[in-house]
Amino acid sequence: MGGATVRTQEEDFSIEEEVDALRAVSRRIGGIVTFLGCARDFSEGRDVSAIAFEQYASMAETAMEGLRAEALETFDIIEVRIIHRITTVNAGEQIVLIVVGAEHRASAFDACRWIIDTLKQRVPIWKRETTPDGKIWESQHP
Amino acid sequence: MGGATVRTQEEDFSIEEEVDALRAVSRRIGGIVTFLGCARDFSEGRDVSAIAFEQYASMAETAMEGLRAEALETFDIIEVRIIHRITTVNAGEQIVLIVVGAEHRASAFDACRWIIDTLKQRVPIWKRETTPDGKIWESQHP
Amino acid sequence: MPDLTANSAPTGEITVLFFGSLALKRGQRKLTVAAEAELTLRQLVSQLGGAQWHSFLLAVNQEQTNDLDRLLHANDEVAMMPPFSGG
Amino acid sequence: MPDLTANSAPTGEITVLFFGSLALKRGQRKLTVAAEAELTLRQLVSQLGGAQWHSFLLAVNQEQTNDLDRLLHANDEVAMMPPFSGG
Repeated sequence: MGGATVRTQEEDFSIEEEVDALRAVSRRIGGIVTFLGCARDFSEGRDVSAIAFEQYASMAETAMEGLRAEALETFDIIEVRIIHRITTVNAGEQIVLIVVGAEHRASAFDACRWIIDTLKQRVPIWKRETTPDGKIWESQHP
Repeated sequence: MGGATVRTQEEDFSIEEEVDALRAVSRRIGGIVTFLGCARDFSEGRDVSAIAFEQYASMAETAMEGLRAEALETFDIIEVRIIHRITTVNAGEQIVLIVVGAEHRASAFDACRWIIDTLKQRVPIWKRETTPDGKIWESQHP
Repeated sequence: MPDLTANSAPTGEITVLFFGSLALKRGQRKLTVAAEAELTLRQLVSQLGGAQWHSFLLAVNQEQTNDLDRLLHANDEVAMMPPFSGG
Repeated sequence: MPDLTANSAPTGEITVLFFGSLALKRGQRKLTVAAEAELTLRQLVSQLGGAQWHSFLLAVNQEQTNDLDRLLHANDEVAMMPPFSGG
């Protein structure tokens, strides 16, 4: 159930399975904060019908493991799971999931937010959006 | 699937069903932040085996609807769901779920955190923890 | 319950609800009192022994209030509540 | 690939990977170059036309680096990457 705590994969994931896997780690978890990123159908004024993701796999894995380790060291939290899909997703589909469990909610919120913000800076993943004008590589992501 | 956007109930809820119900509202949702509160088996130095929740039902419903409306007005978000169980939960069981969907993640994080913080101040729900010393009403919750 | 207007007190009743630890302390969850003319929230709380309670919150007709000078009327629902501990 | 020590260059090779829009611009995702003695990351990027790229990130052996004076050795894996856009 749920696979490795940190991973990239083609197939979709289940938020319920990932939260259950996290909760199985400790009964001292009182607050769980998740961030789920989905493909919107509208981006920067253009219609978007699909987003293709590419990764530098060996470096992405190391960077994501590093994110998890740094979060566990920095924040007062108990467990972290990070899943990013590497495939072509259609509008409305799931892309990325961060799950953070802590005794208290404040640390879980802080850590979850830090992880998704930092993932965007450190993990070598790129997206190309399909639009009516053809496929365009997104050059940067806020 | 999922029931009303804001509700109290005895039965357990499914985070996946609630997130799916929220996503069905709009394809412009790009970021979803959830807070899930669970019963810990340890609280303030005492062992806790169960928590019984009581509510002032008519006021709780009004207060929760008010929270949702104020969040939708205050933050740049698209949809909110709030579910609180009113029953006796055992250690490890789910108690409360907040789901917030927005175009961008920052607003979803801000709103989700504000809702759970404010719910604790405004919604007339009380818990009584079962411990080895007998049942004790929790007088305040941080 | 008769359909009374606010000014027709004291012929009606006010419902008082107790929750959580306050219900345990009083040994009851609900009572009714006569809606006497010029009855304030402060007087009602005092009559019910509020001075002994450690800390509590008040609501009138499902809305939280700190206004102890508020006049109560027939058919009002007053709630006496310990600090909330949901979530 | 022979098992070379760092000082045995230029007999080995350095692998260069291109990702995202940089792979599209170059029309290739991977190439190898001879591990010449005293070759720096700056020289490698320059040889590959880095001056024309709008903005890019570099990694050596799966670790991001900004040190353009870093010496490259046989068996190093250099990645030339556009800004990340995951999440």
